[in-house]
Amino acid sequence: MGIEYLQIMKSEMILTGIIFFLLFLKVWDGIKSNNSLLHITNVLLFLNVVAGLFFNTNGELFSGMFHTNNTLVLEKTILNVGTFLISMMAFDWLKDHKHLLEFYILLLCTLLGMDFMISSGNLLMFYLGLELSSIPLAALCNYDLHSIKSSESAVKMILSSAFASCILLFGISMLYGTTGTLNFVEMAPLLGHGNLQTLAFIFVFAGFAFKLSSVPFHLWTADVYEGAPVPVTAYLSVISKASIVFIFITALFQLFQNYGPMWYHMLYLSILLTITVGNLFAIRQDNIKRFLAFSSIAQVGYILLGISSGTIMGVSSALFFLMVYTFSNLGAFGVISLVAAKTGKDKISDFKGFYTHNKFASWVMAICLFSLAGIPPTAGFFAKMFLVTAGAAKGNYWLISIAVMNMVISLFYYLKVVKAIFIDENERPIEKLHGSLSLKIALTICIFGAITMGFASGLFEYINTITGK
Amino acid sequence: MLSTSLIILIPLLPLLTFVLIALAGRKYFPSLCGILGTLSLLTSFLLAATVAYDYFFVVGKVGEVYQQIIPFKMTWLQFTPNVAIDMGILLDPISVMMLVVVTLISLMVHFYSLGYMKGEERYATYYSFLGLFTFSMLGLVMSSNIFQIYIFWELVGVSSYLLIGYYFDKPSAVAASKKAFIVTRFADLGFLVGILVLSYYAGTLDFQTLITRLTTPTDQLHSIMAASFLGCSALTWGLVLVFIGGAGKSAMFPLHIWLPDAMEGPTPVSALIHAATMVVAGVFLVARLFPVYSISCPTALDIVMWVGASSSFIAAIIACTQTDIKRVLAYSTMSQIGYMMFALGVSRYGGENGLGYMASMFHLFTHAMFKALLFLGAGAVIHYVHSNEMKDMGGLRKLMPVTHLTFLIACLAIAGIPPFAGFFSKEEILQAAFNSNKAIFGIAILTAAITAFYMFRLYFNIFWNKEYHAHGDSHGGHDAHYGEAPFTMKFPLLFLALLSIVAGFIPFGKFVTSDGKFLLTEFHPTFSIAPVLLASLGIVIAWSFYKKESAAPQKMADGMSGLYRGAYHKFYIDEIYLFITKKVVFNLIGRPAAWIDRNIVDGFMNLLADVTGKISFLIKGLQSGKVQNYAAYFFAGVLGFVLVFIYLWT
Amino acid sequence: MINLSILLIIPLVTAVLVMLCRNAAQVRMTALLGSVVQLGYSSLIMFDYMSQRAAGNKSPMLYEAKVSWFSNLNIEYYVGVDGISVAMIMLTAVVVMTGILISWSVEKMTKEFFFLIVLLSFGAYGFFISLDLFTMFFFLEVAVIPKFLLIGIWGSGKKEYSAMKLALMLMGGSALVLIGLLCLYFNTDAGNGMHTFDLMKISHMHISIEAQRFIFPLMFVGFGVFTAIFPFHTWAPDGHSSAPTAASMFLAGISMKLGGYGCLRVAAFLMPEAAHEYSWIIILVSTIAIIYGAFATLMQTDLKYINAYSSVSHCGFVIFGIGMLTKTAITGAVMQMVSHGLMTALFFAAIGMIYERTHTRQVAQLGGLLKTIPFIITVFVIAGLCSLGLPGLSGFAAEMTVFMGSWQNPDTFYRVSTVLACASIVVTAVYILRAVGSTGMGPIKNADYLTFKDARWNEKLASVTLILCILAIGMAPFWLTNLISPDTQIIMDNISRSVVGR
Amino acid sequence: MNDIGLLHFLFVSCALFFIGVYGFLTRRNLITMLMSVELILNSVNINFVAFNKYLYVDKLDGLFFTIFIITIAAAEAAVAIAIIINLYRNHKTIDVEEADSMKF
Repeated sequence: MGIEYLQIMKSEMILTGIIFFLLFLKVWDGIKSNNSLLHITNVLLFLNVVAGLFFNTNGELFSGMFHTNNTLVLEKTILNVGTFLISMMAFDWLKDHKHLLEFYILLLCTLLGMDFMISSGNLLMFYLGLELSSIPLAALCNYDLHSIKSSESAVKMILSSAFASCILLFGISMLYGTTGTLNFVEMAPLLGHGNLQTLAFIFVFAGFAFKLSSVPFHLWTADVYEGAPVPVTAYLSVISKASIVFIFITALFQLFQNYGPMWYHMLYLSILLTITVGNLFAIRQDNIKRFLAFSSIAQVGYILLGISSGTIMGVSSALFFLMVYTFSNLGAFGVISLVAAKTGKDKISDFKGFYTHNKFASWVMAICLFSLAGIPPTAGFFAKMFLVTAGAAKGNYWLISIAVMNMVISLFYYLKVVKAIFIDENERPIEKLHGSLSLKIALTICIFGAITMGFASGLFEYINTITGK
Repeated sequence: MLSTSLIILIPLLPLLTFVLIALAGRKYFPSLCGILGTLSLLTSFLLAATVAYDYFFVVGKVGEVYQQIIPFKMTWLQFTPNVAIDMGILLDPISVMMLVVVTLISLMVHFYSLGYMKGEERYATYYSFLGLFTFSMLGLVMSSNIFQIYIFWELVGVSSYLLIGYYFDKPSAVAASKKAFIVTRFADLGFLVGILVLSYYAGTLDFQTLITRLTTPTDQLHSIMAASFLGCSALTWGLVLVFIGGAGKSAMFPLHIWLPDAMEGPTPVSALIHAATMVVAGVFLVARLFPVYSISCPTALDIVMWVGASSSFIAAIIACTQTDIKRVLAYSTMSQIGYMMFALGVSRYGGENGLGYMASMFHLFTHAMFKALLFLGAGAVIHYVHSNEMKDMGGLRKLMPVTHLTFLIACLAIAGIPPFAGFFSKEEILQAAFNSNKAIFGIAILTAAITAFYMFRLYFNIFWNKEYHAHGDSHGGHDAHYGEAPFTMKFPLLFLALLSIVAGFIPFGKFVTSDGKFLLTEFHPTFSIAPVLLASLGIVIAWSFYKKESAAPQKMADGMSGLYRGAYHKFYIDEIYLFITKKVVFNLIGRPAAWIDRNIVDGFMNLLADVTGKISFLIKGLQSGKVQNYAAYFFAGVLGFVLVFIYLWT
Repeated sequence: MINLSILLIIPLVTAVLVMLCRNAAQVRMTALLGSVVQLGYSSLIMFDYMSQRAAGNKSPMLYEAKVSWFSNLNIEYYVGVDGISVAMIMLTAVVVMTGILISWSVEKMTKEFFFLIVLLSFGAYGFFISLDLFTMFFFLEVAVIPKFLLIGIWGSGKKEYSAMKLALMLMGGSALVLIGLLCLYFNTDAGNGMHTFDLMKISHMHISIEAQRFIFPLMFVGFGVFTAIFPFHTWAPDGHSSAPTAASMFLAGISMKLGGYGCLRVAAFLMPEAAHEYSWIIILVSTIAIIYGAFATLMQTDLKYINAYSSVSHCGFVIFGIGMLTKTAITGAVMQMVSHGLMTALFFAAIGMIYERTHTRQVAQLGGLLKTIPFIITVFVIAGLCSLGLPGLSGFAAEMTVFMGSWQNPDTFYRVSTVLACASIVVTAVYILRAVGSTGMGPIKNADYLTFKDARWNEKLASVTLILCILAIGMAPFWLTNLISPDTQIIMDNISRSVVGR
Repeated sequence: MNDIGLLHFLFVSCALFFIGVYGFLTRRNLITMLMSVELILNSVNINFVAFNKYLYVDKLDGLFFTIFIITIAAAEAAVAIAIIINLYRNHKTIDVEEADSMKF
């Protein structure tokens, strides 16, 4: 019995363990040097990633409230890897920071919340995970206590997410009222009758859309991303977004399958808006974090495009895209965090002539941006191709055309950054930045992933098979 | 019969010299290039002569008819199973005749240039170009395929371009070469389309097949007659278009404007290209397709006739007023080629009607001799005087007797005074014209008189008129010493002079006729009295005007000032062309095209970008930065979904 | 035995080695070596191909190799060549080698420069050998971004603008291709609900005419953007003029050919009925491109602009030939691709050499250079003569084949447009002679022109190689036609079959 | 008829919901906005309890959910207040209108 619990809730258990260990370190306060603390944490996180790969079983607990299977394990691995990379990148920023353990504790709490959320089989569990993953994030946004932008972004975060979860909850309550259960499996067949349920569904959908930051529920995104510290922004834009996509997929395909045609059209609308608006805003940004925020909004549009097909292919390509996106986006954020930590600059115009002194970083940035733009031979190309292909299966070629044409617009602003880095002259370019070893390792992993994953067809086929089940 | 390989050598030798000199000669043995070129030309001349002998006296004739022999042929570019460009050699009377003419004149010019171009900076290059030209010209005359002729047609064009632009640092020379190439290119367009038309209906590009198919009632002939565009049959179109090509090369009115300017090139080049060989390519082309013209489509032949006649007359008029001796010669060339053209025009296929054809070829032959002689003589004069202008000359007869004598012979020949070569050919042309079309005959005979006048105007102005006194500006003011040219230049003069005397006695009708059969041409003294008298009259007038310096010509010019000015300015044809090209083509087509491209087509692309930018600027208000607005949008979004999916959803 | 994948491996290895090099000299040598090996291997392929055909190997594609890549989407790595692709490969190999030679003196970021060039060639090779539409598209896009960087970093003039414009317009083109690709994919049927990207398979399927009506324009225009089809050609002038010499050579010599090849191999080959329906539009547009490009060239004063616009006009012939849908015309179109690739590369090489010395490309400021740098100007003149279609040089054979083929289309509209296309050769003569005359001839404009050094060994080698290729095609076009005409025959069969079927 | 039924509760909760939304969208004081969030949450709670009481008496999901909501609301409030205080430190105001330095 007990061993079963351990096995099924393995990753959550491990995470909890790490959190408590860090708490203990904090209380004990034995280790003074930040570097060693950071190294310890990174090692722990790495072990967490490794441990996530073994001793996995399928199963469910608490009468279906919590369940796990290969897909979920894969998703959790993605989250773990992402978190690990982020913490590696945060090294230069944290190493002279006073309360770094709190940072990690909060971070891991959110990760734990996400794990619970994505493997939840019950709206209550889902709600708990959601809140656990979003409330500490607001605190994290405010981590640079003395920066005005940071606190402002935190306020925006907490307020709008509170509002959003209120709407979500209201929807959930109505679902409960109309079906009398909170369990996905029991609820699914009872749905699809009457406007009240539709209303509830729309509320819930809006709650998800908010977290996914798909237009018109996206407006918090840019401000929060801009204000938050770079690693937190990275975490927001990659990890939390990915986790929401995962649970969103489960919700749509399991819980709301009766609403199939309806949510297809909802997605249709939001895809159009999301991609277009995201691009249009991204064009005119100069702050690079804000720019990436809008670009990530546009990316979400493509993910939704894949999901909207309602096929296994769509799901698997969405997962694959998220993997690639994790590496590409984190690579870009890694460079930005390096620059921000060393010079405090975060404008695109500051990157002019960046290549002159920082060749490696520039190449990482360029390749990751190309991967985000979907330019071959980077993995982003394949990921985006698969999403679009999956979306085209519905035969809605106008949507596809608009999405594809937007890829050209997006190329424009990605190239704008590349241009700033490689082409533009600058009399005082950013001088050579010496990042920490861990950052370098992280960047190398990212660039490696961003290039090679596309050619690893086995990976994609594996995803396809496990999501098929 | 000569072995095929030797025949191929005739054009190939000049090509080899070209390649050799161009790659190695200019760098390693520049001074020897002249000798090299001359020797190779000598060889190919001898070969050509042998071929001619063999053809005319040994193998050519089968049962009283000269056959077309194709010793060599290879497929060069296959379009469709039965339409292909072949590289071949076609031997028949005209091609063999041209073979001899080209090699001979080219040899003379090579030899002459040894002296004339001595010490030139790009001496070697000059010879390589000469080689290239000779190769292309020989290829042209021996072509067995209408597309092959087009290929070499272009090649002679470009080599003429290179040679005209030989003094490339003289802007006028550059302009002239450009003009020559572009005008002829324009005409070649007609040729090309003509080829397309003919080949499409005839279903072949090969001359023999083409001619047989388009002259005998085959279904190809019917189809091409049936197909009509803008009221004319496709055949007419094809032939006229082809003729346009020929007219361009042969400087027929109104495509003649390039020829006078082409005189910017070195004088021997003018002798070779712009007097004897290349410019008669048009005549050759019409003669090559003569059966088709005469049998299937006389309409086209009439066009040929009128174009020829008008050009010969206009050119003669203009020639009377020019003061640059080379330009005078250029216009006389144009006029003589006009003669050949309308001779073809008045002729018909076969037998007695073929007289014009024969005469035209005959005139082509003799004209090559004496016109080359004239140019080379003029070259000698220019070499001595360092000027092309008549006013710088005069009284040279004592200083350069040989040149004087040969020049006189040539003048007499072109004026058609017996017993010189020009007399015979011209007389036959006139006869042919007389037989078929009186109007043409009138123009022709008038032209003959004018020809005599302006040629002797030239002659007297150079060698008589005033005493020669060297003028200081040119060549450090050498005084009037005995200035005969070196042997290398003298020999060609004498040789050609000899030819221009004897060439007329060749019984041409034996060899070259429209149908290859023997054509007896009897000589009517009574008929030839009138032309000769008119010619002599012209000479006398010239003598009275220009033997001594006198005001008479000036008075005369003022007397008919309008005509004189018109002729002096070449009837403003250049200006018209200039207007069309500069104003119409450049300003009305080119400039707008460029403008549209930059501002409309490209502007549209930029507009897309701008519009995108604008939109993104307009909607930036959404991101107001106020969290309550965000929540409001959020709620509005929810309500919007509700509206759409609950109230509008079906 | 030939293995086409080596054509991709060589550039990759070269690129890696280039990145590992220590100094500029090593980089140059490595890049050159790689390109030479590539050229050698390509010619080996060509000769082996010819011998196999001579031996009577009738299979439509040779050296086929097929590896399943993304099985659940039926995406394969599927390569194979026919005569057309072999010709294109040879063209690419030659242009790449000469381009590397020409850019021998690049000092700024040498390593990156050659790396990008090799990457670009990688894309081109892959595009020409791949028979799987997905793979093809992959390589098509691989070849775009290096251009952006090449122009942006090493370019001149308003390079940022040009580079961005080029990248965006080409990407727009490939976006159209992508849409068409997806529609096509979902209109195929590979059994049990699967679809396929396999070009040869699709060529045997019948795509419904409605689908073709929708897909063909997307594909054709999409690829057309690459080959500077009117009115989407405006990236060409700016791009060419701002690009460094080698990049211009690649752009005009290779990249524009990607488009033509795609139009032929994908659009016309897979969607014959639509090709027939839209043929008149294609002819109209390409005729406009030919004439209007030529006239626009008349007005240009910058050598590179002159050549860029003339490329628009010349690539018009490619589209023109394809649109005529007769075997001869299509053969001519392919010949024109090869010929124009070589010719324009030579042209840009010459312009680059002149610019490197005079530091101006304005026709008005040049003059009399034939005295000081005879070799370079001779090269320039030869390129010019080739471009105005002088017999004996490649341009003539190609254009004449196009004309002859077009004239076989017995319809007044096509006839008239053919005549117009022919008329462009006159205009070509005008602007070419203008450029040549005022650059090489006339009096020397500027005293310090007298101090110029003539071409260096690398420049000489590059120019001579290109000239030899041009002559080889111009003197003996039959070997090229023999190489490609069987395969144009196959394409024509597909087209005529389907039309008879209708 | 005049005994209190489900609809009454739902009406109350609905009203509460909209009052909360209205407050959230209009009040400029951050604390007040937080309070209106609490109002919405309470409307949700009422929903849950009412549904549970009237429709699904045999199970207690609704009640549990309510309890959890209350707890989380507390936590949320705590964090929010902390953040607001920090904002006050930096901005010297808790007027939401002031917190718009990042926009467009």
